[in-house]
Amino acid sequence: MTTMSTVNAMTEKDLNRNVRKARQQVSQNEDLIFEKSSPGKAAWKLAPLDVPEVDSAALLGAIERTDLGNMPEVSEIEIIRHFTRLSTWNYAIDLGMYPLGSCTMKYNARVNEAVARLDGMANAHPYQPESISQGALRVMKILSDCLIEITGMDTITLQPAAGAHGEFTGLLLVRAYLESQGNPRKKVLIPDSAHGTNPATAATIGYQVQQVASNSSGMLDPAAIEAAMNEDVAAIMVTNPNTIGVFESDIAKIADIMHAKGGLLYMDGANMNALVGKARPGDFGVDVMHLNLHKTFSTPHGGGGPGSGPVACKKILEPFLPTPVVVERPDGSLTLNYDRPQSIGRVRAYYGNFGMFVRALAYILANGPDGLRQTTEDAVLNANYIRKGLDGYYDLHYTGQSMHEVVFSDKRQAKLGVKTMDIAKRLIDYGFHPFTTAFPLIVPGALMIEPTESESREELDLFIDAMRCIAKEVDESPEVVTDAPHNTRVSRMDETAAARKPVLRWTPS
Amino acid sequence: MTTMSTVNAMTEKDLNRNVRKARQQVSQNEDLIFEKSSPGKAAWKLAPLDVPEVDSAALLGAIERTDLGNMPEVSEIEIIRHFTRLSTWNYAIDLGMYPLGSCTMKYNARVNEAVARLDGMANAHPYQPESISQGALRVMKILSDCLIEITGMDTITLQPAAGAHGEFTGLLLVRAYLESQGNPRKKVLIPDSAHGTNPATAATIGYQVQQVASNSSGMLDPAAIEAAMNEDVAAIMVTNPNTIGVFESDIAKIADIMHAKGGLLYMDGANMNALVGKARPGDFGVDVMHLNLHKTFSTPHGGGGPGSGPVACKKILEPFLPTPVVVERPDGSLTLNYDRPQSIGRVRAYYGNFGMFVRALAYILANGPDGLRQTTEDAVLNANYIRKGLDGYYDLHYTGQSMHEVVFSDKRQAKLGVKTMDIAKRLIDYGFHPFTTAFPLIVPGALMIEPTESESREELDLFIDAMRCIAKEVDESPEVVTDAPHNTRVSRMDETAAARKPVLRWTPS
Amino acid sequence: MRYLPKSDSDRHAMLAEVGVSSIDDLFSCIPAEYRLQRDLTVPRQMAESEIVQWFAERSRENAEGLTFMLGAGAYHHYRPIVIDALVQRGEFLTSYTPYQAEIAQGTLQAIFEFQTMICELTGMEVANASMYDASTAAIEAIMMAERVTGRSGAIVARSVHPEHREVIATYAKYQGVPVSEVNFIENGRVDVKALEEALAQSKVACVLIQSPNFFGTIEDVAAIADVTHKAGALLAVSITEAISLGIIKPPAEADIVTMEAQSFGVPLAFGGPYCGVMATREKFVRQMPGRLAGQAYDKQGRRGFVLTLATREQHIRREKATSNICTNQALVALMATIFMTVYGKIGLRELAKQNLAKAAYAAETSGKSAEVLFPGAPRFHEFVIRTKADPVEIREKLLKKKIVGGLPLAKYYPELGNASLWCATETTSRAAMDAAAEAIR
Amino acid sequence: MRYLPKSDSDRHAMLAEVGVSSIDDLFSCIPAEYRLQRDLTVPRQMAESEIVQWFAERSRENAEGLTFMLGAGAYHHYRPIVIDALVQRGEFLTSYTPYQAEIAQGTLQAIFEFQTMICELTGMEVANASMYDASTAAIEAIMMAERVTGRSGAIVARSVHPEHREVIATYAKYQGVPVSEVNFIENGRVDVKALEEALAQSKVACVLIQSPNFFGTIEDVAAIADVTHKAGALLAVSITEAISLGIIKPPAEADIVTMEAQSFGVPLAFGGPYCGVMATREKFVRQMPGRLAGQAYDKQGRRGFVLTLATREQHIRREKATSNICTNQALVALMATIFMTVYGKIGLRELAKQNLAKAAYAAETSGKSAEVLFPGAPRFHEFVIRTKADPVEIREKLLKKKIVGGLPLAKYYPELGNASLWCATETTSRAAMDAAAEAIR
Ligand SMILES: Cc1ncc(COP(=O)(O)O)c(C=O)c1O
Ligand SMILES: Cc1ncc(COP(=O)(O)O)c(C=O)c1O
Repeated sequence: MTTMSTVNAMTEKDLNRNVRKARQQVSQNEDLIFEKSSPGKAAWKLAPLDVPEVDSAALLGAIERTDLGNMPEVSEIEIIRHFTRLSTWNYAIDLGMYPLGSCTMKYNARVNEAVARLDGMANAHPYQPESISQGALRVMKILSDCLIEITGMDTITLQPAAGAHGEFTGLLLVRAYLESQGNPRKKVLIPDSAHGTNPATAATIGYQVQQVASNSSGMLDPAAIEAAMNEDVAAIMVTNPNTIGVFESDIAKIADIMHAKGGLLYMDGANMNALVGKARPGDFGVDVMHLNLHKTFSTPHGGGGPGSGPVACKKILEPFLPTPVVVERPDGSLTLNYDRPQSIGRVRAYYGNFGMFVRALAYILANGPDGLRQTTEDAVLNANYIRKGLDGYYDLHYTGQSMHEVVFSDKRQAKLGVKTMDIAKRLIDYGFHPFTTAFPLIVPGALMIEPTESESREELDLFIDAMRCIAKEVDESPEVVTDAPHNTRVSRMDETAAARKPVLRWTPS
Repeated sequence: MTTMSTVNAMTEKDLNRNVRKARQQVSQNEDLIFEKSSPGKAAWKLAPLDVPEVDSAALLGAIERTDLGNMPEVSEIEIIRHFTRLSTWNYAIDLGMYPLGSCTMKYNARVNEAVARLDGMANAHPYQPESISQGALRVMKILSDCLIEITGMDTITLQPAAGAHGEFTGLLLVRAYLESQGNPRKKVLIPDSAHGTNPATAATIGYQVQQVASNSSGMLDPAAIEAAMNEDVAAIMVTNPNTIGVFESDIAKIADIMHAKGGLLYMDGANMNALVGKARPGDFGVDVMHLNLHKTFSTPHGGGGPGSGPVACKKILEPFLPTPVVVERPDGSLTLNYDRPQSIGRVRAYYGNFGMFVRALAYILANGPDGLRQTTEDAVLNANYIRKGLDGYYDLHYTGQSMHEVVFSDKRQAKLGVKTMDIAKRLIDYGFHPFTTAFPLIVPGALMIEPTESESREELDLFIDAMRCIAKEVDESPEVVTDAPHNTRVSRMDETAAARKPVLRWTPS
Repeated sequence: MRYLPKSDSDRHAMLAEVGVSSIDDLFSCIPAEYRLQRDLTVPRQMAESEIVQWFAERSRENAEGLTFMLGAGAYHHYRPIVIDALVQRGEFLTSYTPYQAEIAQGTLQAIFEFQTMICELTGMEVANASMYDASTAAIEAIMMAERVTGRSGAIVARSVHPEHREVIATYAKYQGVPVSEVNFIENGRVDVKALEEALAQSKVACVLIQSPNFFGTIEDVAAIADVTHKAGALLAVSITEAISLGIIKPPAEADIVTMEAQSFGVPLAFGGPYCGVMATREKFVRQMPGRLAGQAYDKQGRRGFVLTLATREQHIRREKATSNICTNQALVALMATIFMTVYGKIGLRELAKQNLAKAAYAAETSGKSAEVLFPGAPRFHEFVIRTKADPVEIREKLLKKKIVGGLPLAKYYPELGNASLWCATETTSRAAMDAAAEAIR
Repeated sequence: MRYLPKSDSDRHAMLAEVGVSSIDDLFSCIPAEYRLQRDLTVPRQMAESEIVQWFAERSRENAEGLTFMLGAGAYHHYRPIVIDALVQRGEFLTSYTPYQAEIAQGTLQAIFEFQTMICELTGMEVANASMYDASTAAIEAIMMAERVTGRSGAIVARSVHPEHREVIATYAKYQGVPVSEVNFIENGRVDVKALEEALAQSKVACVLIQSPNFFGTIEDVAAIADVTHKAGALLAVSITEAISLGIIKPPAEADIVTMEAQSFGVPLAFGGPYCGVMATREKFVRQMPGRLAGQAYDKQGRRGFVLTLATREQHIRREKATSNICTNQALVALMATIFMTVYGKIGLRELAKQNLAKAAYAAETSGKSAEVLFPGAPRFHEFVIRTKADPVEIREKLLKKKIVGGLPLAKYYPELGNASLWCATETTSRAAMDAAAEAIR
């Protein structure tokens, strides 16, 4: 076993002796844009004004602004270089596998970007007359129809801006429905394996969160739910396949339990990449669910967003959908219907992240029924291939049959002082983005791995090889792992110090 | 002074202690696309055929091809990753300064790319009727007018595809003209400081090359030219400013010498970035010259091309211009005129690299007269700033007043066994692209540095600092320099072995 | 399927490696009765060329090449080309939330720059990495004010964008947040007196106004802040036209500023994705929703950036989080960052000034044949006119000239009669404005 | 000027550093009488928005949304979106010729892949990194054949693209290269007998043919190679429609293959930039013009690529170089490489087959009311018809339907009468072909 100082003395070559997927390359430094600014540089130019100039001081008086403080002044080439250099510091799907569990980092086809930028799509104003919005409405209608079919539900709203926003909308539908039945109820059941947005959303709507423990297999326990269920409970929020990547085989039974006592079954659709074309939530008892177009339907993550979180639901919830709703007129043209007296109201301005609808629909059209099914099959195959490849190297906390993702734990490595985050960081040296480490909470030290369908066997083999090498390093020289990453332009940041005295903006020194 | 083995033992940190502009970052490996291919993968799909299928065997018989050999079979995401990964191995203007002397690596504005991709520009067929080509012809006409004005010449052809092709075209004009005068003559005078394309072109046209020696200042010597000039000489090819970046102040005198004996003055316009808006070759006696739109007029180099090499000339040469020529009809519409009996003929199919015309014109419109002049001034200022900054560190072989570029020599460093190419390679570690080393031949071990106007003072300071640090390294630990680059994903390639037994294509192993 | 990097023989080999005989074995965990035994009824698989053609047809159905005199919270401005050139780089487009700082410094530094610029423009001390849009940012501001003040409820100006008020109503209803409205006076501004009285009656957490408001009128923020703060409430100011900050003083008296950054280089895209902004005072930062990038250093002392103060967020704090927001509008915020960088300190002001001039001209020419409402208070680039003709008819008339006219307001403010809301930006030509004035006649 | 990264104070500071008092001091080396004392007479500096608008207007003057039944060496094929997404990455777009291999491996590997694919498709052993276009590649092939054979002159088929023959004439004239032409027979193919006779008469270095030829007819390359080789000359085959290689056997009997790769994903762009290709046998490589990428290894034994065999080139060999070519069509070759990668082994064949089917249909429908010339020899996707009406009129008629009809041939082949050259590709809809057949009637 090497010691800390040995690591320091190890040459780059030694450190990277097993790294097959990456090397190091010169990488440009770049200051903050404010540090490059100087008065008189400019990247802008306006067309000459074709109307009379105005005296802004006279028009605006005291509220006129004359100074924009520290806003930058730079030229166009400096902007191109600034953001190009910054971009080269990022990992991306376009560069390699992104095995973030629960995030479904799949290929983002460039045709989606191209069609979203067509004049009539990109430059359509949300309030332009419907007579010149038929193309946009058609996109919304066909996407809605496709998503309804894919989920097996009865109806849908595209308005929510992301998954969490969809959860909010979906739970509001539940609440409005129950209220219309006389009692909105008080609680929402949430498994301990759930993503953080589930409890956070329930709280936002004013529901108390009652956590339900997973059973020893990490699965929902119908008996426990039965026990927790009563007339105070509005709904249960289930992720299926769940966050350990396993299909909740008792899902229909759980639906029955909920329905028997007047509650509803909400499904977090983050893991729909395991089901599209193979099984439909509407068929196994789900009443309402959200989809993440930025996961399952390939719209790009963009460094954190934008997303889109449509909510599909059963007929009983339809009257409560947010306004407006796209409907077809007898002549086949489309219109936005605002006249929905029981609606929960709007959850955001306009109609949702329309640009993402275009991209998601382009994805569906590129796939068709056969492609969608094949995609799901490949996603599940890939996860199982990784599971097989890493079995014996990492501890499988729960052994249920994996679907689109597999969750290991750092149990073996933790004994040697190496945590999931260390392994994640070392994976960076091997040319990969790490897996998800932050959850599910039911797996201590989780390594949550979701390859998606977008990885070739070659890339998976490199990943498995890297993970095995790291397992070996943990045995032989754990400091190499706990000290990682070594090959990046910055090493681990002191996050504690950053949070203790947060510096959240640049100020001139 | 460190020894070779010391270099090997130096840590990355030691090696890069003075490097301010760059660090190292993980960089993805990537095999050849053929090595990623496997039967059954596909990135293509055709729309269903809307006409009857054909029996290709019946139609084509023995010439039907049924097997495309080792052409790759890969999916779309693999293509995106393949070329994205490859791209990250390149340096580029978008990443930083590209001080290649004679190459004018300036900012390539993105608006140029956008307008070149407009439907009517990108999808215009060269043989579509003129009635629906007026936009394209207008672009050619206005660009021609601008370039004529900028060069101070009388007329122009946009047909040549690059600088060397322009030289060819220009010399052909000379030849055709002289021929029309009764004698095409035999020789072309070319200074020893000229770019390799000049003699190569003259040879292509069947002219003998007579080299004229530069004087002790690296300048053309009117007396030497006078001596060389006679009725056998068709023309002299002068680069102005010349390849050491100095304005040939005797240029008008040289024109007179040539004209007096019936010869012509050809100017290689590669260095027009020193003159635009400040001086016009047509005014100082040039008869014919080419421009490089991919240098002076900002069309992107694209890893080696495409370029565009318009040839501007005086009235006497106009009858000989390649066909067709854009002319304006009385009604203001534009037409292509093919009826030019004295024309040298075509130098390529269609009308030239039209896409580059669009970009170059967009550049001119973005600048206007004031911007073009300021651009030239900044380019010259930048070169002089570097000259000042490196004076005393590197040997200035010729001390004439620099315009847009400055040429040092490795004289001092060569004494310590370090050559210009070593310094160039070490500059890579410092986050820069090297300067030009291959020429001018009149400067032994040339460091030919052209910053262009696109560099900020900050970037120039980093460059000067890097060059000074390297000069110091040459003194203190030359092996660090002769062994460079150290920070790249590959180190120096064995070019000799590569040329001895060339492997010019992949073959399955 | 052309996105899938596998041949059938890869699949077979992998199945063998996994130890199953067919792919369906991997789906056997799904009870048989729920396994779909048929093709989904979605359109057949298309070639890329067909997809492009299909959307191009939809695009044409949507009409192309329009001039907009329509704003109402979504504005047509020129988008510098560099924006799309840069945000389409795969390293930005296809990267995830920058949790792994060592390979996400590009996104992190860009967010830090975004936060800084938003602070500079709004006069606030901290800004987050983005919210979904201005409407959800507004309700988050109210909820945040509740956390900060420990009070409940808000008074919202009726001159706030009607759809934003609808969103607030939706959120408020189910959370038991009492929300009341305060009306505007003849000059289009908030009725400060009425606000003062309402504040006296109920100890609300927050007053929410919009400036420039829905009518394009700039509010007297200082006066409103005064009465609000006297009553112990926080003032949240919503800005739906970010360009206005180029020439109008930021609402520095506010406690929270929310904003729609769509005008900063984001396509109209039929209403989204846009970019919500939230900025506030440093002392409130721990009650703020959303992601924050902060400066940090690595072991070698190199500066970098990380997502910080995550204990506010759902993935750490779950039901006790400040908000449930997770995915935000990162790439759109990057567009805005690039836009702000292009125009910068001087250009943003000049741009805003052109907008001011264009709208002044448009209002003046329209005013010759229609009544310009809300006189006596300054406007930015929108204005309301009352016409003899039904605004819907005027719209139809103008559409023939490819001009999209003002928004009829009857639906939102029936009391204003034949009123419509018009907008002029640097993209609105004088010819279009003259045509509009003509159509109004 | 917004591209220039300097403020005036930067300029002043730099001038001071350089030690001059004004910028004009740096231009004092230019004799005063040649210093321009006025503004250039070029259009005024425009805003980016104006530039976009100006070119959009030119684009519309050019007509948009056309269907092409016009080829003649420049073909309208669908361009996969990934091409522009990738070639616009700054690292490809804004990099120089890859002389510095350590920071140009991306470009170098891509060239190596291009060379390999061209070899695979053409049946040759080596290919260079690109030539300007097919026309200049053709004359370079002739000059190369002269170097290889030590002979002079060429026989060129009259069915070679007329403009290519013009280019050959231009080059040949001033180099004293004797060039003669060989005619075609009724089936559109080269008159092999006449060729044989011509070869017997003069010991030329090269025979140049095109296949598919200008009429779309596929030549009998084997037969031509036979007579050519017997006469001791080299056979150069030019291919102007690269897609044809998907379904037509490569001219493996040739000694040099030149090609226009425009069909491989390159925009029509009113005639350029396109991508000339040159491929040949390994034994001739040192006589080949243009850049070559070759495999190499670094000290650590890592595989990479370099520009190699540079001693053929002008920057080393000057007037003794194999050609004066320097800048080539690199980025366009990259487009072609990506296109070939997208379609690949199977897709290229299927694509070619669709083209074949489309053209067969078009010829058949047109043939109902016009005479299809050159029967009896196989065609790819172009065909010549002789009509009653003047082809120029037919063109005008079709243009109203946004269809660009066939090229009138009178200018090039007056003996063919009212002949015109038509083309159908995978982008030509049946509706367009039916409309064309209608117009011919
Ligand atoms: C299981 C699960 N639920 C919900 C969410 C929240 O979705 P969003 O980030 O789109 O708001 C996520 C996102 O990571 C998730 O993985
Ligand atoms: C001085 C000079 N002349 C001619 C050329 C040749 O131009 P091109 O590469 O466009 O053919 C160059 C190119 O580097 C050059 O620098």
